[in-house]
Amino acid sequence: MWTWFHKLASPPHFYRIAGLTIPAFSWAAGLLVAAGLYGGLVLAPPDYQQGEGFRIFYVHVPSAILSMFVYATMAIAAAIGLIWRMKLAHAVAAASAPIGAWFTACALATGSIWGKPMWGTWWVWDARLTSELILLFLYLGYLGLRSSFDDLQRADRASAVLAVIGIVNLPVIHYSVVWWNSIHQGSTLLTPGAMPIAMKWPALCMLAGFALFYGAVLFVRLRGEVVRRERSAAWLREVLVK
Amino acid sequence: MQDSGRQTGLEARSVHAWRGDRHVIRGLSLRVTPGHCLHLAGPNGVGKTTLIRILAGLIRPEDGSVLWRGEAVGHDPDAFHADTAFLGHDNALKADLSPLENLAFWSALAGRPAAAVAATLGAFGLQACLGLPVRVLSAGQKRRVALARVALSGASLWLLDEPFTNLDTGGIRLVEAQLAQHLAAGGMAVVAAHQPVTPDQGEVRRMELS
Amino acid sequence: MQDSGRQTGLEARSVHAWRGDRHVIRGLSLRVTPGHCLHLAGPNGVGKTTLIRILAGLIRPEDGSVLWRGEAVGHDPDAFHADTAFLGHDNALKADLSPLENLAFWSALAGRPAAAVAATLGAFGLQACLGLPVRVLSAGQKRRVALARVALSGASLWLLDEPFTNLDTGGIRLVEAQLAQHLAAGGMAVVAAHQPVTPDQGEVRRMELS
Amino acid sequence: MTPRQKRIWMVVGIVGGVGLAATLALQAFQDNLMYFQSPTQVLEQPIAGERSFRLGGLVEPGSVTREPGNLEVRFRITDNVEAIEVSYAGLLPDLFREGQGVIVRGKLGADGLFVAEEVLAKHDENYMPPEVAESLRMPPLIKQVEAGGA
Amino acid sequence: MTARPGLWRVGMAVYARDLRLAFRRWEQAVQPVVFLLMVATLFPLALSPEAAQLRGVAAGVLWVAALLASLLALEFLFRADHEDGSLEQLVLSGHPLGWLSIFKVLAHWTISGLPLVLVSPVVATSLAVPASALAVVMLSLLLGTGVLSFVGGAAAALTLGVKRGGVLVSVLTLPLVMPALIFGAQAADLAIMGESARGPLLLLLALLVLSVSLAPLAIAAALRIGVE
Amino acid sequence: MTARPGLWRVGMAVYARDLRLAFRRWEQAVQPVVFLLMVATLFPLALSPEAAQLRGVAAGVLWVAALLASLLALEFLFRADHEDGSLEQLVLSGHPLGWLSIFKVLAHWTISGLPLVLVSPVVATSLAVPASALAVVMLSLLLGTGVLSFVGGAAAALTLGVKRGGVLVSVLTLPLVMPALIFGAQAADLAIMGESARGPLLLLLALLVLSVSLAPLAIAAALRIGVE
Ligand code: HEM
Ligand SMILES: Nc1ncnc2c1ncn2[C@@H]1O[C@H](COP(=O)(O)OP(=O)(O)OP(=O)(O)O)[C@@H](O)[C@H]1O
Ligand SMILES: Nc1ncnc2c1ncn2[C@@H]1O[C@H](COP(=O)(O)OP(=O)(O)OP(=O)(O)O)[C@@H](O)[C@H]1O
Ligand SMILES: [Mg+2]
Ligand SMILES: [Mg+2]
Repeated sequence: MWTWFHKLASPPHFYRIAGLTIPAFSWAAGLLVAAGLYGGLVLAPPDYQQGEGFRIFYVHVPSAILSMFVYATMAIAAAIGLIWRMKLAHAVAAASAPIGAWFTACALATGSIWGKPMWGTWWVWDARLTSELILLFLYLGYLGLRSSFDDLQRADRASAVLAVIGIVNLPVIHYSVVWWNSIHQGSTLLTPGAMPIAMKWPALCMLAGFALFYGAVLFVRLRGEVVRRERSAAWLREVLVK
Repeated sequence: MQDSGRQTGLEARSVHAWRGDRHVIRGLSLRVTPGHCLHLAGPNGVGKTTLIRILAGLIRPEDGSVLWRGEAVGHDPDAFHADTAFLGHDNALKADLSPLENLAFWSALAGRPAAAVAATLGAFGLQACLGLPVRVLSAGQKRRVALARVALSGASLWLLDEPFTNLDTGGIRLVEAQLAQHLAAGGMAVVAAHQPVTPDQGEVRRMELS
Repeated sequence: MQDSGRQTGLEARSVHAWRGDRHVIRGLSLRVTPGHCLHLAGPNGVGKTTLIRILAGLIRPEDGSVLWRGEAVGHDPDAFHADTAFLGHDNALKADLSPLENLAFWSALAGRPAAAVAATLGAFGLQACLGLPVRVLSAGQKRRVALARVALSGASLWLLDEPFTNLDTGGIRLVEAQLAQHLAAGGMAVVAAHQPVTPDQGEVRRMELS
Repeated sequence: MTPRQKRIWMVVGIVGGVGLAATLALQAFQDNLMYFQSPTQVLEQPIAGERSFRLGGLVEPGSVTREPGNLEVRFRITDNVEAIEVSYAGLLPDLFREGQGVIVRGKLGADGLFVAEEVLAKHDENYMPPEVAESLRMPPLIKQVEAGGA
Repeated sequence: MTARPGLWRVGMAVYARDLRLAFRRWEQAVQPVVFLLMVATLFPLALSPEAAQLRGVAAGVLWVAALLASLLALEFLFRADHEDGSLEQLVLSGHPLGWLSIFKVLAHWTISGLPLVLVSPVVATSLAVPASALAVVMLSLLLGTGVLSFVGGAAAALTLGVKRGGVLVSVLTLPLVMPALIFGAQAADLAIMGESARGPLLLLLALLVLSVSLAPLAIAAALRIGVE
Repeated sequence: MTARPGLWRVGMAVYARDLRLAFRRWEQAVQPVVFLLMVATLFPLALSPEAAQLRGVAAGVLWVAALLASLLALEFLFRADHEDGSLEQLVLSGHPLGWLSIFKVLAHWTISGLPLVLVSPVVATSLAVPASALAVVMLSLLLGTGVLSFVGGAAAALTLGVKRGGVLVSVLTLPLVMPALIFGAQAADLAIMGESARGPLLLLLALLVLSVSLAPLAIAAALRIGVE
């Protein structure tokens, strides 16, 4: 297990594996999202309260969940990079940040758009919404900090520290609706019986599709990162010449 | 000697370091034992500063290891640093404080008696500037204050990066005298310098980087 | 010579300057004429930097006057400065720009052709660092870039404060060669340095401050 | 201290700090730190008249009355224990209906009438097709009370 | 001696260099904007719900946030040049120092003031400012950030000899730009209320002209003292 | 080798040196306070008269002003030491870096945070905050500025390798201190309205404890990166 891990973490090996995974992930993501959209927009019945408007669920929920999942991945990768000084882990964190920032922006945008008709307002300063906004700021701070260094190693480690600090925000986002009286609803997917299966499966498809999409983009960006980091290494020249 | 050196001195084993995408230090090994001084020489940009900062533990080498008294420096860095004095290109002086106040602080951190500070500054020819704020001192006077900090530290290992910068000939002789005293007392030193390093006592080995 | 010197060179007449309450420069006079270099020597803190900054017009002397080509410098400082290159303890380089970009700016300000920049940097042994940001250069490499600025300026008068700081022996020889060329072409220089200044051409006069 | 001892002290310090912080936070949650308050909370410790605050709960079924000719709406907000009379003039969100969760912002007058400046709808985590809701007949009132008063 | 370059070329060289330095670290060039966005976010958080509702707060928040954002960037206008010795070289360049400093200030404004003006409609809209008032809000900020850059430039030059000048710059600048703040916020406020803002805008313009013509002199004098 | 000084002596040496440096230029130590006073003056000027009337604005203005004032000073927490090489020496001192950094942060707080707390009653009174609420306002600022110093210290340490860190420090710090701002302003607001502010104050205390126990670790890690 450990040797396998090390082998995966070695840049040349990773570069090859990533080359194989990217198409697989992309196809799977495309299919799942297509199925989810069809299921969500066409097959699923309207909601008894929100009517057709509830269908924005199928974009909002996966982006919101992914925004947190990507941050968690990023912070864990950053921690691994800090502790075991693994370059590939830093690369994962660096490659994840912009993707996560886009998911967060998307969750905020779709949430606002949804909030206007349902709640009667685009935005309120409640705990869930504010903490999600902080997540966006954290991503932006991370990106800003990274790009302020010209030395890659220092950029890696400084931004890793920030990523790890910011992880305290994740439980706040998730439990905000439990801890505070929030205008935002509680968890639908995790509450048994809160959603009939006809409405739920497209959501799960979308979620899986978004996750695979993240995986695919991550690997594409990672290959870029690896090329940038190893540009003087012999193996890379061989691969690129081929 | 070989074995006692392992146990009592500083050793670097096939150290590699990159700066940006330049492979600056390529598999360098060295050893410094009590009473010895290693003089790092070499043209501008060859990596002397990089090497000294690696030895001090400020830069982690990409590969290879640095040992202090036989143990990896990373094992107990605080113990290593407590016994080391480092002088970089910067003087580590507060412009608003006087030489006396500056060194009183550093010697408090090193656990040295405060009484020695004025005497050591005097030995470096700074009697006239003890109370002036450092900002008004001349370049050479500032360097002397920084060197007095090293002399005050009581550390066994001195790591000096171009200590003679801005010093007049009298200043250079002074530093060499202090170095001789340090080596004679069983101290060690690594000195990067473009000038020759010729203390009266102790043994100097020159290492040309390239 | 005496009279033509009056008309074509730099002259200081019984200049006095205080730093804080120290009377650092006491009635000093000097003259530099084309083809001549004045080497300011003296122990640390004696006032070399102060004097050079007075000559450059950065510090106004308490008393006495500085003349350029027979006229008080204060009369038309811009004309004087347009024909002067000054190198201080600091290098005046932007850490984020490359040596090329840094010097392109200064030579644009001096009205010099941009084409010469890369060649001059090359002459100072910096071919390998032309495009790197200055922040990553070694101390000696930075000093070389700063010296290349002076060589590029096309000014008749060079005022150099410890130009050899951080330079290796090759670097020192390079600077002396440039200085020789400058003097041979009728230029003038005032150089503060603790090392000897020995260009192949031009005449060097040493002035010991005390 | 050996490096090992140092590390132990560090861990002790951090765990202690985080634990203490958690305890304090738990203490804090017992006080009112809410985006909105329920009618029971409001009636238990009345809030000074001139201050505006948020009140949340369900629109009591059958309590909605509209003044003919203007936009003013009156309804009662309940948490199934207490109820407060609310008056509001303005556009209501689409989701506003009887039995629905709402959050209103405004001031509680001395006469016990809450004059709202803003009405937001709140809904719970339940989604279902209209037929199913119909067959359940009773909208998920119980759930909403739990969510609103938690 | 070589032909001296013309004043325009010299000015543009200074301007271009400062912009290049800023874009070398573009992520920092956008920071005043990010800062503005964040202050505009923080304020509603810290205000009680009823106060946050008031449109009257919008002009104030926008102006104070813009002022602070551009103050934060001010400190670096001359300090970096001072610390690395470039300022000495500029003083000794043989070109009029006041002239050079105009271009440094303009570069600073391009980096820190202009983007604020450009994002202000977004922030203003989020603070419930009606679309009809946006043009006046932008215009007031355009003039106001100009005043700020010039007046602040003089303050930044004065504090050169001092370490930790940051807060000092602010302290020196704030009282000087108070009139600009008052008129600017007033203009924005009038526009939000749907009235004519011509009076305060003209006053702002007058302040701008005044500071453009006087500040360079003050800056040049202060810089000469700073390098001594 | 000599006897190593105890941790307390070392910490106090660091604390005393930083205070001495600050008092050597006391006119700068008072700048955060002056800044606070000025922002608190400017705001009512920039607000429309109806908004300025509201006591609900007081807590917000006070808190945002204090936050910005102490942010401005933050940048210098480690930068000066970084630039003159002192930071390297601290890293190499052989004492736990996290420990030393606690005392640097405390010194910073003593200089920039504490005075804000001390003048806050004056500012609050000028903003029509009733006397009965002053104690809670001060307490909330006491806890809040502490959080700010520690969290901001981590941000300042992270931006060490970066030129023009100023705005970046703010950008990194603001989101992290947003919760403190929210609870602090809420506490002040509740007190102004004459209600119990126990909940938000407890949460502020929790945030303080959390940041005191975690920030030194982050700061030490960041400083080591900064000197590399
Ligand atoms: C700007 C406004 C909004 C923001 C920032 C936001 C944010 C979030 C976040 C961060 C999550 C993920 C929580 C977690 O996984 O723990 C989430 C989930 C969700 N949100 Fe929103 N939201 C917003 C508006 C809305 C609106 C208006 C609705 C519906 C009326 C809504 C419905 C949902 C639902 C159904 C979930 C899924 C809950 C689950 O099953 O886990 N959101 N939102
Ligand atoms: N990011 C980078 N990319 C490329 N080269 C770099 C980078 N950082 C540093 N270098 C190079 O690495 C070398 C570092 O040299 P170092 O400072 O150790 O030299 P030195 O021997 O101390 O020189 P000096 O005698 O001038 O002080 C320099 O040649 C420098 O140009
Ligand atoms: N405010 C002050 N009060 C007292 N003495 C001062 C003050 N400012 C400067 N000095 C002294 O004036 C002298 C200035 O020297 P200067 O920097 O010109 O020396 P230098 O000859 O260049 O020395 P170096 O060789 O070290 O560079 C120093 O001795 C300094 O201590
Ligand atoms: Mg070096
Ligand atoms: Mg000198």
